[in-house]
Formats: sequence, structure tokens, C-alpha cells
Amino acid sequence: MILTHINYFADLINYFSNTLGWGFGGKILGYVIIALIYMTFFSVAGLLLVYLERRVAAFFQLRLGPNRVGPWGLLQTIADALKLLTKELFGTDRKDNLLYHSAYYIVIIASLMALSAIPFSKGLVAFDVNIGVFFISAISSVGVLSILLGGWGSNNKYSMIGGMRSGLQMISYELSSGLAILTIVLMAGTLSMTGIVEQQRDMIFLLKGHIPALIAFIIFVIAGTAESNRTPFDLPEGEAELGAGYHTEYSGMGFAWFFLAEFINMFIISAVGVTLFFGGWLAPFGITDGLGPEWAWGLFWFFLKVFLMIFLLMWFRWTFPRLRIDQLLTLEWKYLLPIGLLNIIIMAVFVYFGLIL
Amino acid sequence: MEQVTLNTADLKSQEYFLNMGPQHPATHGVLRLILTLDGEVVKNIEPDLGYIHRSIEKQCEYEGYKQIIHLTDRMDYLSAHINNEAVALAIEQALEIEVPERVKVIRTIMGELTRIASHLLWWGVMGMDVGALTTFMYAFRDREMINDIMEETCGARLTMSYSTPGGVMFDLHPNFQKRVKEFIPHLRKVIPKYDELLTGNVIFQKRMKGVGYLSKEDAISLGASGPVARGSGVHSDIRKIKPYSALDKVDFKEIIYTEGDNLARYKVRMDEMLESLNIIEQLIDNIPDDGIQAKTKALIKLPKGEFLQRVETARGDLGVYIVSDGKKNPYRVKFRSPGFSNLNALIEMGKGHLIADLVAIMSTLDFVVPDIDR
Amino acid sequence: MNTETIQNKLAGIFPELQFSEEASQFLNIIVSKDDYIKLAETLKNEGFDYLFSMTGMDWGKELGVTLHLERTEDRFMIVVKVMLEDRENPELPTLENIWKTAHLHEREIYDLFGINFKGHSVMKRLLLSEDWEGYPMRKDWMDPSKMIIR
Amino acid sequence: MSYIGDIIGGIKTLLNGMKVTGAYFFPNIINRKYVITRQYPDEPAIVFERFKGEVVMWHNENNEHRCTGCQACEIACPNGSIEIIWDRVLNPETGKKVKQIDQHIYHLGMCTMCNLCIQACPTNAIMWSTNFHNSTYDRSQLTKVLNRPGSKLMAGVEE
Repeated sequence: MILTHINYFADLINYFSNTLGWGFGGKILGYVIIALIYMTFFSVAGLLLVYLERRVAAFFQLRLGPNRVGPWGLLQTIADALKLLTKELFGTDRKDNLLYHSAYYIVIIASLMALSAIPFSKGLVAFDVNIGVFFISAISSVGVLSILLGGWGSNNKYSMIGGMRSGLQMISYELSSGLAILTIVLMAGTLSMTGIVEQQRDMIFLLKGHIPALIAFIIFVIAGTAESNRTPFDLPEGEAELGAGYHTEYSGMGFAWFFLAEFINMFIISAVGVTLFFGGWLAPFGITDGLGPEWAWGLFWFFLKVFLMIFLLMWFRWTFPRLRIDQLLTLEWKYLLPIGLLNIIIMAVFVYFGLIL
Repeated sequence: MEQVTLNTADLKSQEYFLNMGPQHPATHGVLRLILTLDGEVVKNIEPDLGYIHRSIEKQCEYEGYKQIIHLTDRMDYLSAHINNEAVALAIEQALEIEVPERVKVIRTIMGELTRIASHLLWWGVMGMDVGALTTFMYAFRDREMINDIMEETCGARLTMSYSTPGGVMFDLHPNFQKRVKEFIPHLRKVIPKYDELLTGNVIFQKRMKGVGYLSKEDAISLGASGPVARGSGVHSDIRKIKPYSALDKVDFKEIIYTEGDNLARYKVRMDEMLESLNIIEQLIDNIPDDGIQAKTKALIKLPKGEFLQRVETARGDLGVYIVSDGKKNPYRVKFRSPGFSNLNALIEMGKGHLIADLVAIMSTLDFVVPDIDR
Repeated sequence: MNTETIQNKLAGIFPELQFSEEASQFLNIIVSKDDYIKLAETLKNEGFDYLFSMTGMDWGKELGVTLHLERTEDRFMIVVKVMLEDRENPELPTLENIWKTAHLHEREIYDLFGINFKGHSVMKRLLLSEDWEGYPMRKDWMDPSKMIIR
Repeated sequence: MSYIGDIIGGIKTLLNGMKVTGAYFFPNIINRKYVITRQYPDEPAIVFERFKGEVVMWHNENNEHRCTGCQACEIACPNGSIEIIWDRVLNPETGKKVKQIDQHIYHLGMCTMCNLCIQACPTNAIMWSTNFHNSTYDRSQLTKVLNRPGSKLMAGVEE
């Protein structure tokens, strides 16, 4: 299938290097600008998500949440970030300095890389590869490395238990989320994120693939929650059991990076879910087609869908109790994985006989 | 060729120590448990107490009998009124005073309200311990209503010092009955919701069922009391065994579950809240009107002898054991606190479970650390 | 079970026991140090399976322990007292193996009264720190810097 | 078949739980219907009339109090948080020496709000105030003198 590739980021680099004739230097400038855009997005989205989480949690818990700093308390998380920036960084005495400090760089790098492959709107994807889905799921498993390193390097038993739990959990649930993604890939016939979105022009995959797609979606949500370490799968943190788990010994910005990355991971999981199942940045039933620039409407629809998905994850978090480590594994290996495998076979049969809508 | 055999008995992982507490979210205060762990499996538990030890028993030896009462507030602060009542009853028993009926009824209603408040707090924290954070605020909303009732009548929300030897400090506030009658239907309405939210939840059920088993024999031998013992099928409600205050006039069920696991203890407390509402409902409409204070001397001196009064606090069997030598100060006061004995049960139950289960078990034992340390 | 049956039964086994019901609601049994563990075993077999509380006592001259024992079957309670003349080195056998609840109670008594329970699995300070001197619940324990006596 | 039954039953209980929290969340978004917290400095705290905040001494408009200096409260206090400094002053009318308080010192930091002093007071000189703004930067500020400077015993209290 031939897709008309529009990519505004590529255009930008092209503009600097070729139109302005700055050559290699222009290319570098373009990359830097794109990187800055993504890093700004990383921090702003992270802070907004933290604010949103606190506000949503408050409404679930009969409270008001942050409402003092700025209008509706919107600047609360920025104030918190400033506070964390100015805090002293202190850790345990005998920490492994290299591992301890590299942990939060890895977590940022992994989240930013995964972010780069997500199509925010028509033509707004920094790293548009033909194996986008594959790339994201590969990169998101690098994130576990940071948690393991943080847990090990802190030289704290609670951190270590948290890190080990996290490794166990991430590696197990990677399988299920991968299978859920593959189910959709079977239907789409492409691994490219933009390709998958374009395929859903007529109907979103959740409806197109009906039963197998719905099962895949449920599996994806469960596995995604587990991968982003959120309740009911927040065992690596498990504040009632482990204090704060793997980031117990981090203070100031070290902690803040983990914290932001956790929320960005949630965003990535939701974004992937939206792209795979709900047609990404496409307007539902094409209701805004031709009303204005497609990329602007795309951004709107994309973020609306992602917000709804994130809200679902938050709803989970503020309702459910936490699982135990053995139950976590039972859920994965005895329920999600067999069902996922069966589901992929069913989907293959459906696709082969053209039973999908 | 050399045969390599692997003897599984030789495969050993290194055991290590983990300090749980004194500052740990799950120990609800300053309890310190020294855990021996193998991976995440708890091999041994050794409690280390005393981080909030104020030597109340020693202090009592230097205080007058009236002055003991405010100290007991600070033991098990969640059932402060029942503690006050225990000391007041022990002193009344020694002096052989008959308190007015009104006092008895007021004490019983207050005691049951305290019990509900304590169980509600426990329910909220129980949810937190297993990871459901929202339960805490829901429980606090309802508990706040009880606290308001308490504050209106006793002048304090938690440490009421409401009972005195021979009576109570203040008469009931005119709003008391109205507020209690508002509270009863409210709690009746929300508890089924809470059951849907937490009790019925499949994750919660899996976390609770069959975890932390305590057999009936062990429960007795370990000195467990209150909901912990009743969850194991031990008939141990002092309100039934030796009714005090107005409890002999009301009709209520002793909640007993025989499974002996976390879920049984959980259900005992949930049902007990409703049963306490029953008790209050029976008493609230006809509070007799015959004064709030029996005649006592300004300086109370107990006759020579030993006096034991047992009451059922929210945590279990509280015993106040006063040895008097006839002077104005007691010779020896012992508070047999339920939490201290229940801690024995934790040592026994926690072995062989994962840390997460240990936290859940600790939660169902419902510790209040000042009650353990005294 | 009532007071007489248990009194007669025990008097048959232990001729040296002293019984009194004076100034107490329960039957008080005063036992010597030597018969202590045997009496405990006998009582356990009699159905006194619930060790309600273990109270360390300082009677001025003697140290001792007061046990409140209860039958869960009919909720009949008796009090057992054991007195130790030796204030320097008081020792008692442990009840840990008879009633498991004695585990922590005995540690507490050791901590506050200094009675050493022989055979106890963890005979360490429970409430106070390891370097604490003296046994604060004894009547002769004084610490002017920590106590204000009116 | 119980395998699939378990899954469906489990998901059902999870949805039940979400229903309960959702029933609180959505009204809260619209009109804060179930919000129970109060915005404290903006909204005043609810304090009941019997609230035991701190012990105060009642004074009338002529700066007179009712404390005779009998020290009943000092004896009744379990924590030693009340100290009364008193003196014997010659009453010019009757020519007799009368006990008069100099300072009624109250250590708020040691008070456990047990009500025993107020119960013990024979002349109703001291009472509870509902003030709960008791935090200070220095512990010594918690020691208060309850009788105002220059205050006198109200006439007629002695009898």
C-alpha cells in the first residue's frame, strides 16, 4: 500500500538544510528544535498529567485537590517542580553512584524515544518508521532497566525488592501487550503507526475487528496498566509495603524524573492504545473532515481520546486494590497469555476469511 | 562421563533482615518489625516495641484514681471512650457504687459509636494497605460524623475523657439524639456500597481469602481477642460474656466467623458495625433521665484489694487490673491491652507469607501502636 | 467449673498451695516457684486455655507474677500468683510452651521488672533500649531526672 | 467452564467497584456535590460550643474574676499544668488577711484537656474556651497567666 507521507518534522529539517541551504548544520539545527519541542512536551504533559491525576483523585475521594496556585490550581505542579528542583539531592551512603544516577537518565531517554514514534496528528511524528509499533514496544521495555538499576543502585532493601518486582512484572506483561498489538497488526497489515491510523479512516479497529479486537483491547489495557506500574499493578512502588519501592532513595529532581516518566509512560500507553484501537488522530466518523486544517483537528481528537483513555486508567487506580506478586504472575501466565494467544489465532482466521467488518 | 547431580536441598538463597518500621506506612505508627526474609517470603518476625512507650502503668501509680482516666485515652486512642469506661467501671466496682441508668445508657451508646468510628477508620486503612486508596476518604467522611457527635457532647473528638468514676463529665447535648438518628440510616446506606467497592472486589477477595490462617486453638493460646479471635470462631465478646453498663438490656448478636483467615476477620468487623448500630438504635430513643453522676467523694480511695474489669474495646479484650492498698493512689495498675496480645498472633501468622500478605494480615489485626506500647 | 472443684482438685495434687478469695473476685492461688510450671501445666489440662494477662508485680519485698487464667469453655477465671524472694536475680521458668501468648508478656515483664524467664526463646528487652539500666516498674526504681513526683 | 466464569465474574466485581467510585466522581465534577473537605482559612472551621480548646479565666467588664485561689484545680490537675501563686492580703474593710491570687499560671503545653480542673473549681472561675489556634513558635509562649493584670476578685464570690 502506498501512503502519501506528509511529515511536518521532516519538512522542517528539509527547510533548514535544503531550502535555506545550511546543509548539515541546518539538519542539526532542525533536530535540536524537534528535540526541544519533544522535551518541552515531555515536561509540560508530565506536569499537566500530575495535576490531572491529583485533581481526578481528589474528586474520587470527595476532596477538591490542588486549587490554590494559579487558576484552578493549574500551576500547583509547576510550583512543586520548582520546589523539587531546588532540593538537595541526597541518597544512601553506599549507593552505586553510576547505576544510581544513570537510572533516571535511562527512564527519560526511554520515554522520550517512545514518544518520538507516536503520531500526534497528521504529519506530526518525529520518527516515522515502518516498524513504529515494534519500535515503541521495544523501547518501552528499556524503561524497566532504569527501575532495576534504581532499585539495585540505591543499596536499600526496599528499593531492591521494588526493582526486582518491577523486572518480573514488566517482562511478563510485555508479552501480553505485544500479543494484543500483534492482533491489531494482523488486521492492519502494517507495523507503521501512521499506516495503522490511515487504515482506520472508514472504521476504527475496535469496531472493525469486533470480538477479537475487543478482547485484545481489554488485554492491552490490563497489560498497559501493568507496564506503567499503576494500581492495581503498582507493586514496584507498593507504598503500603515498600515505602516507595524503587525510588525510595531518590530525592529532588532524581525523584521528579521518575515521577514524570511514570506519567509520560501512562501517556504513551494511552497513545498507543488510542492509535491501535480508536483511530489515533482521526475524527470519529470523520465529523470534522474538511472543517479546517486536518493536523489541528487531529491534535484535538488525539488528545481528547488519549485523555479519555488516561481517565480510564486513573479510574482504575483510584478504585482497585493492589495485586500480590504471585497473583500478578497468575493473571499474566494463566489468563492473559493463553487468551491472547487464542485471540490472535481467532483474529488470523477472521482476517483470512475476511470476516472483519 | 561424570554424572552431575543437582541436589535441591543444596540450593539455598541467602536470608536477609529487613527493618519494617518504626517509620513504615503499613505499621500504622511506630511499630518496628524485624523481618527475616528469604526473597519476599517472611521467615521470622521479631517485634521491637517501645517507640511510643510512655509507661502509663507507672504514671498511674503516682496519680489519683480520677486522674488515671485521661491517661487511658492515650492508650488505644481509637476506642478512647471504652478505655475510660473500663477504668471508671473498675473504680465503681471497687467502691460498690451504683451509677444512674442514664449514665449506663450514655456510656453504652458512646462506646458503640466509638467502636463504629474505630472500625470505620480500620476499614479505610485496610483499603489503603491493600492498595485501594479511595476507601480511606470514604471511611473518614462517615467517621467525621461520629467525631462531630462526640465533639458536641464531650468537647473533644478523640481523647474524650468523658467517663468519670460514678458518672460522665457532661450531660448529653440536646442535638445528640437527632445527630445519632441521622447517622444510623446514613451508615446503613453506605455500607452496602462499601461492600461493592472493596469486599466484593475480586482482587480483594483473592488477597484476603485463605491468607493469615489462625486456628481456634492457636487464637486462644495466643491470647487473641476481639475480632481477631471471633474471626477464628472463638466466642470472646466480653459484651456477651460479662455484660457491663447497659449491654445486658439490649439484644444483639455476637459476630463469629469460623474461617480464621483475613477475610473472616474483615467480615467480623464489617458486621460488627451494623450490629453496633442495632445496639444504638435500641437505646437511643429511651435514655432514662436520672442524673449523670452518682455521689462520689472528691478524693477517691479504693478499699484494699484487687479489682479486674474487662471491657470489649474495638480491638478486643481490655482488662484493667487495679491493686489497691487503701491509699489515694493505686498500688499497681495493669492494662491488659488487646493489641499487645494480638501482636503474638502476628508473629505466628505472618511466617511463610509474602511481605504483601504480612501487610494485609497486620491490617486485619488492626493495631494501634500506643495500645501495644502503653 | 466452680471455685470449690478446682480448689479441691489442686489441693490434692499440690499440698502446699495457698488459696484465698479475700479482696478479689476470683480464686487466688499462691504458688511457690518450684511448683509454678507444674501447676501451669495442670491448669492447662484442666481447660484453662486462655492466659488473659500476665502481670509483673512488686510487692515491696518480693517480686512476682500474677496470672489471670480463664477457661474459654465456661469463662471461669482464676488468679495464680507466684512470689520470688530474690530481688537480685529473680528467675522463673517460661510459660511460652504452655500458652503462646506468654511470649511477649514475659518479655515485657523481664523488661520492666527484671524477672528472668528461663527457657524463653528471645529473652531480650522489649520496650526499653538494650543499654537501659535498672527495671523501671519496680517500686524502688527512682530516676529524679525522668520522674517528677508530687 | 469455571475458567471463563471466573473471568466474567471478576470483571463484573471490578465494574461494580468502578460504579461506586464513579457515582461520587461525576457529581463532584459538575457541582462538587459530595466534596466534604473545607477550605479552612477561607471557610471558618466548625467548632462546637463545648469544644475544649484551652482553659481561660472569666473576667467581667470591671476586670474582676472569680478565682479565690483555693488551689482545687491545681490539686485536681493530673499533669501539673496549673500553678497558682497566691498571697495573703489585708482586707481594709474587715481587717482580716485574705488569700488572694497573684498569678494563675496555666501550662497549655502540658494540658491534656481532661476537664478535671473545671469540674473541681468551686467558684466557676475557670472555663473552656473554644480557641484552637494554639500553635506557637516557642514553647514558652504556651505558658499563660490566666488572670489579667490588675484584675481583682469579684465581690461576693468568697461566700
